[in-house]
Amino acid sequence: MKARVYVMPKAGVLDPQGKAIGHALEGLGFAGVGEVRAGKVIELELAETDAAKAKAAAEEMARRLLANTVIESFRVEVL
Amino acid sequence: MKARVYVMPKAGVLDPQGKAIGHALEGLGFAGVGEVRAGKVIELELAETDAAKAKAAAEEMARRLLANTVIESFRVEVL
Amino acid sequence: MKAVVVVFPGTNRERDMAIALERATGRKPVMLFHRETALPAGTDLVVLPGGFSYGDYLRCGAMAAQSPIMREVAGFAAKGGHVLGVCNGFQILCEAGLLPGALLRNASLRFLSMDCHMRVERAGTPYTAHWQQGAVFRAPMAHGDGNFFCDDETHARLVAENLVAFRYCTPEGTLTDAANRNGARDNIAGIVSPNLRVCGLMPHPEDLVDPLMGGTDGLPMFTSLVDSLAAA
Amino acid sequence: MSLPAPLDPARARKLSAEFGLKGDEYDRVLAILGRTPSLTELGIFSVMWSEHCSYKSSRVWLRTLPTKAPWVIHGPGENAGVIAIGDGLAAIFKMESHNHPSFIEPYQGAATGVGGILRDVFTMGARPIANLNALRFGSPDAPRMKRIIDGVVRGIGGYGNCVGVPTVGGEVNFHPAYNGNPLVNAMTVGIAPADRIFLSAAAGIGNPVVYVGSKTGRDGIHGATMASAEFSADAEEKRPTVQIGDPFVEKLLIEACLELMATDMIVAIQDMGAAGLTSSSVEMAGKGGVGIELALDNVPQREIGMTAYEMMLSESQERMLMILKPGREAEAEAIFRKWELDFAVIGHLTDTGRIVIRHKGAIEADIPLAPLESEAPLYRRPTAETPRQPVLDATTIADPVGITAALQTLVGSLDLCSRRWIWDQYDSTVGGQTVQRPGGADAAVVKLEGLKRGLAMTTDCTPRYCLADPEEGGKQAVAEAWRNLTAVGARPLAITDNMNFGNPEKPEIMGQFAAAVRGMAAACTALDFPVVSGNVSLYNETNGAAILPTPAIGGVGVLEDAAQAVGLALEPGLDLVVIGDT
Ligand SMILES: Nc1ncnc2c1ncn2[C@@H]1O[C@H](COP(=O)(O)OP(=O)(O)O)[C@@H](O)[C@H]1O
Repeated sequence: MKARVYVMPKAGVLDPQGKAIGHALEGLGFAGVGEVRAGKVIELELAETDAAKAKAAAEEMARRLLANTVIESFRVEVL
Repeated sequence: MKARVYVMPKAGVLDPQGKAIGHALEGLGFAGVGEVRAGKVIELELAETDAAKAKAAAEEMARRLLANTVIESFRVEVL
Repeated sequence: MKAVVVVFPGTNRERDMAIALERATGRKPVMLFHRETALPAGTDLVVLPGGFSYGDYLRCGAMAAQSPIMREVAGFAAKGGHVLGVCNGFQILCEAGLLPGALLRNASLRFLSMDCHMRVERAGTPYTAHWQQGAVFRAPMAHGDGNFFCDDETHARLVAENLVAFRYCTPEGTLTDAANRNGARDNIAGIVSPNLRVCGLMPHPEDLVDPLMGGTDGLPMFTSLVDSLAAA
Repeated sequence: MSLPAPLDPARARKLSAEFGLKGDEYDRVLAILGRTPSLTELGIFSVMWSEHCSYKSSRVWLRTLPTKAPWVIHGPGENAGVIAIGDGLAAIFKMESHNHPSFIEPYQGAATGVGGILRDVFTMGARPIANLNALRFGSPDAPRMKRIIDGVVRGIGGYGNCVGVPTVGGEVNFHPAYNGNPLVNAMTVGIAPADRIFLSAAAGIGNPVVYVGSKTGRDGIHGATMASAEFSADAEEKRPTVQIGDPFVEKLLIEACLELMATDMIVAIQDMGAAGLTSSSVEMAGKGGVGIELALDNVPQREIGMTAYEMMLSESQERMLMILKPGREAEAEAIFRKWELDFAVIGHLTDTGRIVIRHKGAIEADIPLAPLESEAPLYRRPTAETPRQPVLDATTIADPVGITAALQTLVGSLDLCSRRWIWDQYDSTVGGQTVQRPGGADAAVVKLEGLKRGLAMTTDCTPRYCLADPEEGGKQAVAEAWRNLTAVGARPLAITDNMNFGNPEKPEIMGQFAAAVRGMAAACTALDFPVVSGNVSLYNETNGAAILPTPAIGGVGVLEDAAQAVGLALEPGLDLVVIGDT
């Protein structure tokens, strides 16, 4: 199965990258752009065929490695 | 509206980060992990209220700035 | 030779570049802020120096490539002007489409700050005139994203048209994987445009132009430019 | 004028303890105000009287350090130390710790440590020309330690490389005593014209108080608030205590500040360090003997619904506070807009001698500044001498392995093995002036652009010596810094220090501190090598076990001609000479 782990800066945590992207979009003339947040996606090929188990495994990977839970939150999707 | 732009390395483009994550997961004892790809998500708050227009705008942002189509492909989702 | 050094927000090797240019030309380059919308009259060479323009956020060089001044730089290049991009400047040139390819994260995922050796693969350009074909020289590198990548087609063209200017090598001049610290495709450290006027490379010849800082290996690039451009 | 809304008296006392104030310290707050404080006032007192801001346990000892020499322009007390180095120039430098944040979030903790010390230096008008660091890690096998080491090293590099200040030296030790408490000490050296040093004392009644840099968020507001659900009814987990650094903004801030400093618009300037707006406004007004009034509605804010308390205690990074000459706001603003930074007039100086904080039409704090400083707690804590260790006679010690094996073991040991993997991640050449890079000499050497002159710099301390004998260890650390500077051919001029110790309420720890200061003072006096700046980090303990006493020393010296700098690489055919007794 395929799992996608989305990792975003937690609400309230400064996101310098998102801020800079927002500025740049404005500079390019895009109007009506509010807050911009920048995060990561990690796509995993998993041998596991049970969706629930795959999700649990990916969540464990996120907790242990993919996300820094001090400043980031994550969400897992299984495809 | 909120738009999410997913940016992934194109097939065939080296993804050192994905590879390193794959290695690290193995090192942590996670079994059955195949290919790992690492990409970006950019979440945008848009003033636009029409979903189709918001999507078109986000796609334009992706083409012009958020993705480098030499090495990356992108996908836009409107929430 | 009238040189212009473009300063983007976050550029940080503009002073190093100015010192090297002054050493070779005897005159200070013009420092041009990225918001300017015109190059000074009589500009011979535009340099995009190293640094972390826009913090290297999103992709290195991506936001700087969209700066107002880059439209001018592209026009200047289109008219046959000389444009040099070093490190972040190389990344900006690729992002702006003035040179092909892209610079990915170093294969080790680490920032690499060390001296490296390069072999001159294309002598006789305005940037390499003072080196012999195959000459080996040393320069510091300092980057997190210097892993040159291009697709097969582009690579074939670069090779066929002899547009690879520099390759990473051992001090003896051998191309090895170990000498290719950032993992660049085919050990490519720097390339030139088909008209040989636009050049981009990752390492910093401008940081090795004074014996006091460890050598003058980088100086030939600047003296080459002076000769080529004074003659032009 | 209306008074700030006081807390309920019983709650205020309970909260004051949570904020770290002792009972008698809180009594002093009541006496100064003549009433129960508001939440914002309690927050201001607690941070100003914290160990970190008030140096209440260490001050009596720090005073005994020699701080004067003919070349010292500003000693301790300013944002950084300032010494004359010739050619009309001054070197401005300081070292600062970011120990606890680096344990919580190694990358960001170390990165923001570098950002903070850079601001301390450029706020005085200097262009930073070099960074150094002094790191102490636990055993690499201890839980989390590999990630801490990796994160700290990447964080230091990530910030320094991006702002374009070369990281030219440092030192690293490993010891299990740092397992739960690694030390991250960062040092910055900058250069300014000796007659254009910017200080922090506010002056000029009515002059505008200006905020520049990044917006204020809820970063780093101290743990106590997180614990009291009342202030964060909307989910505590939304309130991270971790500060995130933005080196890109710092780089812009350096350029914008230096551009503004080239004009004559600035009266006083200070970075917002720990407890940002509180410490900067209180210290600037206090030093200048004036009052200050802030309108928090004007503070650039990153988050919605921030309270006065949160804004005053926020530790958001990359912010500065300035007093401008009247009528110059628009000119100054243009410079900061050019660099895409926030700029806001958030208050003015008054003749009341008080700090008054207004927010949303209410007065949130109104505190007299003089007693906030003069009544600040100052402790002469009990000290216990470190027991003397027996002196070993080297000639009587058996040699079970032989000199070759011993040498191999030593060279391969954690404390002596190569540090190349660390400095290979630090840009040591940006600026084009680095004459001796890491690994090249006993001290780093950086030339001054356009001049022959160069500066040598080093960080030194051997904590195990300090554990065995803190006085000799303190002496040794200063002497080693001095030797490393002389070894490259520089004339040593002055030091900064970073005193990292355990809980000062324990007599044996305070004894280590006092002895280390004694040793440092003796060495500084003997070598004419004064202390011009420094930082103290106490309470470095985990489960009651303290770190090794670690008085890290940062030394700076001058070379009239940087070309005379000597490295340590041996060349064939040279004679080896040993100087001094072995
Ligand atoms: N954390 C660090 N950052 C940068 N350079 C470092 C660091 N640690 C050590 N170095 C460099 O490595 C070299 C060797 O360090 P060290 O063993 O402490 O030297 P010494 O014992 O001669 O003082 C020195 O040049 C020093 O500046």
